Amino acid sequence: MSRRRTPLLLLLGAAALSICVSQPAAGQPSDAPPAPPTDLTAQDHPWDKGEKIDLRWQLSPDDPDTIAGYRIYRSLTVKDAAQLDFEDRVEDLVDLFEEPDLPPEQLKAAIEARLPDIRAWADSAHAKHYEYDYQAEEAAAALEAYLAAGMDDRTMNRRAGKALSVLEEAIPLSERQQQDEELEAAAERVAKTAVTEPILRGLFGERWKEIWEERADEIPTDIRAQLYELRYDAELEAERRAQAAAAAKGDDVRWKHVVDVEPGLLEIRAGEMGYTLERLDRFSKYVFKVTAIGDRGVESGPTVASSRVRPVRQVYDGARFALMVITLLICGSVVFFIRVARSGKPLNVRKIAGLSAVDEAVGRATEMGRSVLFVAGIQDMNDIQTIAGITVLSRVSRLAAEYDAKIEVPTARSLVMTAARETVQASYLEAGRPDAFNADNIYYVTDEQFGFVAYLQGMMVREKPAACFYMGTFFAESLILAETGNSIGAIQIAGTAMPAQLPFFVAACDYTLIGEEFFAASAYLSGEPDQLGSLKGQDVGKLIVGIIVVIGVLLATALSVAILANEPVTAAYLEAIIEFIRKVVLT
Amino acid sequence: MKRTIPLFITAIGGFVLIAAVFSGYTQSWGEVAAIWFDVLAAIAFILGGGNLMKIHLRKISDRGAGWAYSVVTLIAFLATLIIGLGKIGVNPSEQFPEYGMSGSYREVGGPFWWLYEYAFKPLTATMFAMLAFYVASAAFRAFRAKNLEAMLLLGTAFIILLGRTYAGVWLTSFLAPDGPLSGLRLENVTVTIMKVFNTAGNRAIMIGIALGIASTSLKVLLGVDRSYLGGGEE
Amino acid sequence: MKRETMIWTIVLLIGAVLLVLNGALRGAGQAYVKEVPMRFVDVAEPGEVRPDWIRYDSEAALDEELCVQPFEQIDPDRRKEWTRTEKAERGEYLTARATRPNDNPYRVSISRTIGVWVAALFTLFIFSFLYKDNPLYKIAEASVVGVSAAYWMVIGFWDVIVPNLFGKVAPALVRQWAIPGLEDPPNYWYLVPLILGVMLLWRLAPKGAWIGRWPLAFVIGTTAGIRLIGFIQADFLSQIRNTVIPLVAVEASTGTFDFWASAKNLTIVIGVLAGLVYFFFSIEHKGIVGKTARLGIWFLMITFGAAFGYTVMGRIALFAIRLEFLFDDWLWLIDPVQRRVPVDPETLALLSSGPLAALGLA
Amino acid sequence: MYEFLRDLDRRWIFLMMFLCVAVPIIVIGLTGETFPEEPTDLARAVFHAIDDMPSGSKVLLSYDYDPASEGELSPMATMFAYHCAAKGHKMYFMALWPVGPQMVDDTIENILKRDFPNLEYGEDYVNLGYKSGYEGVIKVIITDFTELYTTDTRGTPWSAIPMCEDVESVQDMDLLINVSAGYAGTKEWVQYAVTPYPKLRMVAGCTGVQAPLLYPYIPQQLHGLLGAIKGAAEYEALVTAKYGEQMARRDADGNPVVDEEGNYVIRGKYTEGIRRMGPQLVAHLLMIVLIILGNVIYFIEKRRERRR
Repeated sequence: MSRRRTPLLLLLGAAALSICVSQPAAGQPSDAPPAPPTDLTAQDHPWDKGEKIDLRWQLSPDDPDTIAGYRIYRSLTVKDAAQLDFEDRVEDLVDLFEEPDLPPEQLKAAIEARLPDIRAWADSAHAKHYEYDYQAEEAAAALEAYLAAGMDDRTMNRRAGKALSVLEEAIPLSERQQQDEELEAAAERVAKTAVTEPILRGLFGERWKEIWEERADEIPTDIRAQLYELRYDAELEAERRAQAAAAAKGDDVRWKHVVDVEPGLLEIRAGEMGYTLERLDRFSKYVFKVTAIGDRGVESGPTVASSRVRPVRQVYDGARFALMVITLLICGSVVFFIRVARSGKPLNVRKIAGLSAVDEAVGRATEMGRSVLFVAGIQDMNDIQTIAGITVLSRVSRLAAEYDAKIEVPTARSLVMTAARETVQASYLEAGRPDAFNADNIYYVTDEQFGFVAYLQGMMVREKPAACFYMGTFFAESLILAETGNSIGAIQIAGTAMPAQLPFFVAACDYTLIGEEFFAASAYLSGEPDQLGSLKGQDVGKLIVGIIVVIGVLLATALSVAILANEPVTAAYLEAIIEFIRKVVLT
Repeated sequence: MKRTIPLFITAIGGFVLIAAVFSGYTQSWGEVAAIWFDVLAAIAFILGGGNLMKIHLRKISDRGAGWAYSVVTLIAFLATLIIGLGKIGVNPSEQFPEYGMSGSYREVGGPFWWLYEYAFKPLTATMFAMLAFYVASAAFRAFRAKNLEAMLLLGTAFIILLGRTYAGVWLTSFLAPDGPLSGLRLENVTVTIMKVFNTAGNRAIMIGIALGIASTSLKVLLGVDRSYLGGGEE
Repeated sequence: MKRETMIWTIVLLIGAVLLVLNGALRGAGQAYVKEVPMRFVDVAEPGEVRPDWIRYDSEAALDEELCVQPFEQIDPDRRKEWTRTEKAERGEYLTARATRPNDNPYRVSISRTIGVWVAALFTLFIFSFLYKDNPLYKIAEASVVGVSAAYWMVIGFWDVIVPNLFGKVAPALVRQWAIPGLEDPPNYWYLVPLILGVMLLWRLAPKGAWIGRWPLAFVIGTTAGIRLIGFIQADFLSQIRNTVIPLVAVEASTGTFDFWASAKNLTIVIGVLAGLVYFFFSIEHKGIVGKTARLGIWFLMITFGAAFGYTVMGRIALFAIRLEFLFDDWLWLIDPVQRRVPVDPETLALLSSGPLAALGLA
Repeated sequence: MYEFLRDLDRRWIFLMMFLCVAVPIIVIGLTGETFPEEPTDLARAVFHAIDDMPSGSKVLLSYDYDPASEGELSPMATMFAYHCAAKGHKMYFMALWPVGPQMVDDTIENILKRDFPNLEYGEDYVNLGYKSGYEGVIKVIITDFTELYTTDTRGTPWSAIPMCEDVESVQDMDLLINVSAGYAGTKEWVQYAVTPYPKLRMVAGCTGVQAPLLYPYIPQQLHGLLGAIKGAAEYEALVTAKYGEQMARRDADGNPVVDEEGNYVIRGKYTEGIRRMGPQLVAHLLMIVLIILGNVIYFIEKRRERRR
C-alpha cells in the first residue's frame, strides 16, 4: 500500500464515522462573530514538487447554522537570519566601494572578512534555486582579482564594485521586503504629485496634466530647477513616512489572505475539512491561520497552526500518477499488438478509401508524364504531423521511384527539407533506382505561410502536377491549395489533423484522411504487419475512452437522479466519486 | 553504424523526456528541448537559405525559363537579409542609447520595418484575402448534395451562413422568441448545432488525433517507423 | 490574342493615367508622419558604476539636477539625440499647419508614400492571379518569396540565435554588442544545440553527410517524446473529462428535470462514442458497427459544415480590409474614419469644380 | 443558360465576389449609409453584462490578438473599451500575446485619451501589459496578480496604482472581457479562470474560425460571445443606440451632428463593424446563391443522365 492517501478514501472513511450525526436545525443570521474553527494542522503535501502544504481543521461549532465559509491566511515569506545577514554584508561592501576616500587597508580588511561568506553562499541551494549563484561567484572572483592586483588598479576596482552591486540586486526580496518597498514607492508617488500639481497648474492652467505627461520639454528651465528642489525634499519625506507605516504594520507575523473555502455536506458531517495550498516557496517556512466567516461576512477568531512548515520537494510527482498509468496502458497496448503482429498472427484492419487511391494517383501522373507534388504541411519537424507526413512521403516517393514519376517536394522549413531529402533518397534506394534521385526536386521555399502558398499556387498552375498530396499541418492555406489543384485537374489526396481545415479538404479534395486516419496512413501504406499492429493498439485506447465515458456518464446520471429524488447524502457521495474521476484520474 | 546510432539517439531523447514529466526536478526539460529545437531550426536556415540561393543562381546562369524572376527573388532576399541582420537604419534602444546595436531590428520607421509594412504585410495579407474568392468557388463547385453525408455538410454550412446574417433572423422571425417553437428560430438552431453536434464531432476527432499522435510517436521512438533516417547500410 | 492584349493595354493605360491624376491633383496615396525628438541624458551619480540614461523630456527628468539646464548645454558625452517618426493622418497635418505653422511636427513622408504605392501595387499584382497567371503576379510571387524567406531568417537570428545561443554561451560578448541589459550567467548546456547545428551543416561538406542524421534523430526523438505525453494529457484526458456529463440533467435554479438539456447531453455522448467507432481500425464497417460508424460520420460532417460556415465570415472580412486599404489609404476614394478631416481648402475647391468631380473621384 | 452555368468559368464567380464586397464598401464609404443590425441574444448578453453593472465596477480586459486579426477584432476591442469607459467602469487591460500591449495602447490612445480626456491613468484604467506563459499566466493571476504583475507597463509598482489597491486576483474582478484570436485566448480563460471559479463572469469576442470551439461553453461559463465581424456589428448597434449622443460626430460648435431622420451620425471609428457588415451580408448572400445554383445544376445534370 502506497503512502498516497486518496481524497476519496478519506472522504468515505470520514463520512462513515459520522453517518449517524444528525442534521442540526438552521439558525438565525447574526452580526456576532461565529465561534472559531479549531485544531488547525499543517503538513507538507506528500509526493509533490515542493510547493504544496495540506491544512486540516475542525469546523466551527456554529457550522452549518451561521457559517458561510472559511478564510485561509498564510504568513508572508520572511528571510531567515542567515540570509538577512548575508544580504547586509553584501550591502555594506557595496557602500564601502562607493565611498570615495576610504583608506585602502580598511577596504581590504572588509573584503577579506566577507569573501568566504560570498563563496559559501554561491554554493548554497538557495542561491542556485533563485539563480544568484553565478552572480555571487562572479563577485567573489572579481574581489579576489582586485585583491591580487594589489588594490591599485582602477578598472579592477570598478569591476569588483559592479559585480557586487549586480549580486546585491540578484538576491531576491522576501515578500515582506517587497511589501515595504511598494509602500515606499506609493508614498513617494503621492508626495511627488502633491508637489508637482500646484506649480504646474499655476503655470499652464488646466493643460498642466497634458504638458506634464506628454510635453515635459515645454516646462521652462527655472521651473524645472524649482521642481527638482521641492521633489527632492518630498522624496525624503516620503521615505520617512513609508518607513513609519511599515513599522506600524510590523507585528510578528504579517498575514496574506489566500482563499475562502466552503465545506461540503460530507465535511460538515465529519466536522472537519482540509485544503491544499499550492505554489508555495520551498525555501520559506510558513504559518497558517483559518477563520470562520459568518452569514453576514463577520469573521471569527482564528485557529493558528502551531508550527512553521516548509514544503519539501520529492523526486516523484504524485499528481501525475493517473497520467502515468493511462500512458502506460496506451503505450503498452500498442507495443503488445506490435509484438503479436511480429509473431505472425494475421491482423485484420478495415480499408481506408483515400489510401487505395495513392497508387492510382501516382500511376496517373506517370501515364500523363507529369510530376507528383507532395506538401508536408507548413510546420517544422517539432510537429508530429510533419513527421507523419514525412513517413507518408517515404511510401509515395517509393511508388514514384518504382513508376519512374518525378516527385517534387517544396517545403516551408529548412529542417523539413533535410528530412525529406533523406527520406526520398532512401525510398529511391529501396526501389533500386538510386541514380534517379534528384535532390534538387526537394527544396526550401520560405518559412512564411502565405509566401509559401503564393509560390505553390504559381508553381501548380505552371507545372500542372497530375497528383497532389497534402499531408501535414495546414492552416488557412488548405483551401488555396485544394482549389488551385482542382482548377488544374489534379487528383488530390489530403491528410491532416487540423479540425478547422478538414472541411476545406473534405469539400475540395478527392480523398481526405481525417484526423486519426492520417496517422494510420503510413502504417497502411507500408503494409508491414508490425505497423498494422500499432493500429490495434490505438483501438484499445478508444476502448478505454469508451469505458471511462460510459462509467462516468452513468455515475453523473446517478448523481442527477439522486438530486431529483432528494437524496442529499447519496448525492454527496456520488459527487465525491465523480470529482475524484475528474480531478485525479482525468488530469 | 550509420543508422543504429541515430535510432539510439531518437529513443533516448524521447523516453528521457517522457520520464522527465513525472518528476518535479525535471519537468522543465521539455521546455529546454523546445528552445534547443528553435536554435537548431535557426541554424538550419543556413541550409534552407543556401539552397534557395543555389537554385535561383543556377536558374539565372542557365538562363532557364523565368530567370528574370529569380533575379527579383535574389535581390529581395539579399536586400532584406542584409538590412535586417545589419540593423541598418535602426536607432539605439531607449534604455541604452550609448549602444548603437541595442535597438530593435524591427523598429517602426526603420528600413526593415518598411520592408515588413509595405512589402511583406500587403503581399501575405493579400494572399490570405484570396481565400474569399476560393471559398466562393468551392461553395459553387464542391457543395453538391451527392449523398446524405454531403447533404449534412452542405445543410449545416447553409444554416450557419444564413443564421449569421440579418436574412436568417428575418426568415424565421414568425416564430415567437419565447414560444414553444423558439428553438427552431434560425439563430437558435445555429447555437444548438454548434453546442451539440459540433462539440461531439470535435471531441471525437480530438481524442482520435491524440491516440494517433501517441501511437505514431511510440513507433518513431521504438524504431518501428524509421523512414526519416534515410538509406545506407545498417 | 493580339486584340485581347491591345484591349488590356488600353485598359491598363487608362487606369494608370487616372491613378497619376488622382495622385498628382489630390495627393492621394500620401502618408504623413509626426517627428518626435528623442533626447537622452545620462544622469548617473559620480559613484555609480553603470550609466543611467533617461529621456530628457520625461517626468523622471524633472527629478534630476542635470536636466535643469537646457539640453544643448549638457556635456556631449552625457547626452544622445535622434528623431523618431510616428504615423500620423492628413487631418492632423492640416490642423497643425493651420494652428502652429512655425513648428509643425507633422510632414509628408516620402518613404512611406512610396511604401503605400508599393503595397497597393503588390496587392493588385497578387489579385491579378485570379484572372490568370501573368508576369505581374510572378513579380509579386518572386518578391514575397525573397522578402519573407529573409524576414524569417532575420527573426531567427535576432530572436533565437542571439539571445538563446550566443547569449547563453557567451553572454559577455553579447552584452557588449547587442543586448546590453543581458545579465544571465553562461549556460554551457546550450553548446549541445550548437554542436547539433554544426553536425547538421556537415552535409554541406563533401564527406560524411550521414552525420547530419544525428541532429535530425535528436529532433524527431524529443518531439515524439514531448508530443506523446502532451497530447495524452491535454487532449485525450481533457476531452474525456468534458464528456463525463449526466444524461439526466437537472435545472440548477429550480432543481427539476430539464428535458432539453438532457437530450443535448445524450446527443453529445452518443456523438462522441459514434465518432470514435468511425475511427476504429480493427473492425470492418459492417452490421451494427457499420451503422454506428455511419452515425459517427454524420456528426463529423455536421461539424465540418459548421466550421466551414464560420470560417467563411473571417475570410470575407480579410478581403474587405484589403479593399479598404486600396480605397482609403491609397486612392482616397472613401474616408470612413475621417482621417482627412478637416479637408483643406485647395482640395475642396478642386473637388467641387473641374473634371475630377465628373470622373467620380470625389 | 444551363450549359453556361454548368461550364461556368470560376472567374465569373471571382468577379461576382469582388463586386459583392467592393461595391458595398464604396457605397457605404461615400454615403455613410449602413444596413440595420438586429442584435442576437448573444450580443445582447454581452451588452447587458457590461451595461447592467453599477458604474465603477472592475473589468479586466484581456486583448489576446495580433495585427493579423485586427480586421475582425479591433472593432470589438474599440467598443468594449468605449462601453466600459462610457459606463464608468474601472478598466484593467492586459494581454497574453506578445503584441497584445500594442493593441491595448492603440485603444487607449484612440478611444480613452481622445474621447474620455477626464479619465485618469491608474485611477480609471491601467495597462498591465503582457506576461509570457500563455495559460500559465491565467493560472497564476487567478489567485494572485502580484505574483506576475509586480508593476504595470510603465513600471509603477502594483500597490502604487490606486485602482489596484483592493485588487488581489482576477477573482476580484466583476467581469472578464476577452478579445481573442486563438491560443492563448477565450478557451484558456474559460478553462483556467471561469471553470474553477464559477462566480466569475466572462464575455468574449473572437474570430470566426474560433467561434465554433467556444459554443460549448455558453452560457454557463461564457455569458456572451461576439463571433467575428457580425458579432462586432451587433454590439456596435447596441452601444450606439444607447450612447449615440456622445458618440456622434461634432460640428464646428461641438454639437452632435444629426441626420435628416433625427438620428445621430456616429463617428467612423465606432461603426467599423457595422460598415463591414455591408460587404459581409452581400457576400454571404452570394455564397448562399452559389450553393443553391451549384445544386440546381447538379440535379438537372443527374436528371438528364437518368433520362439518357
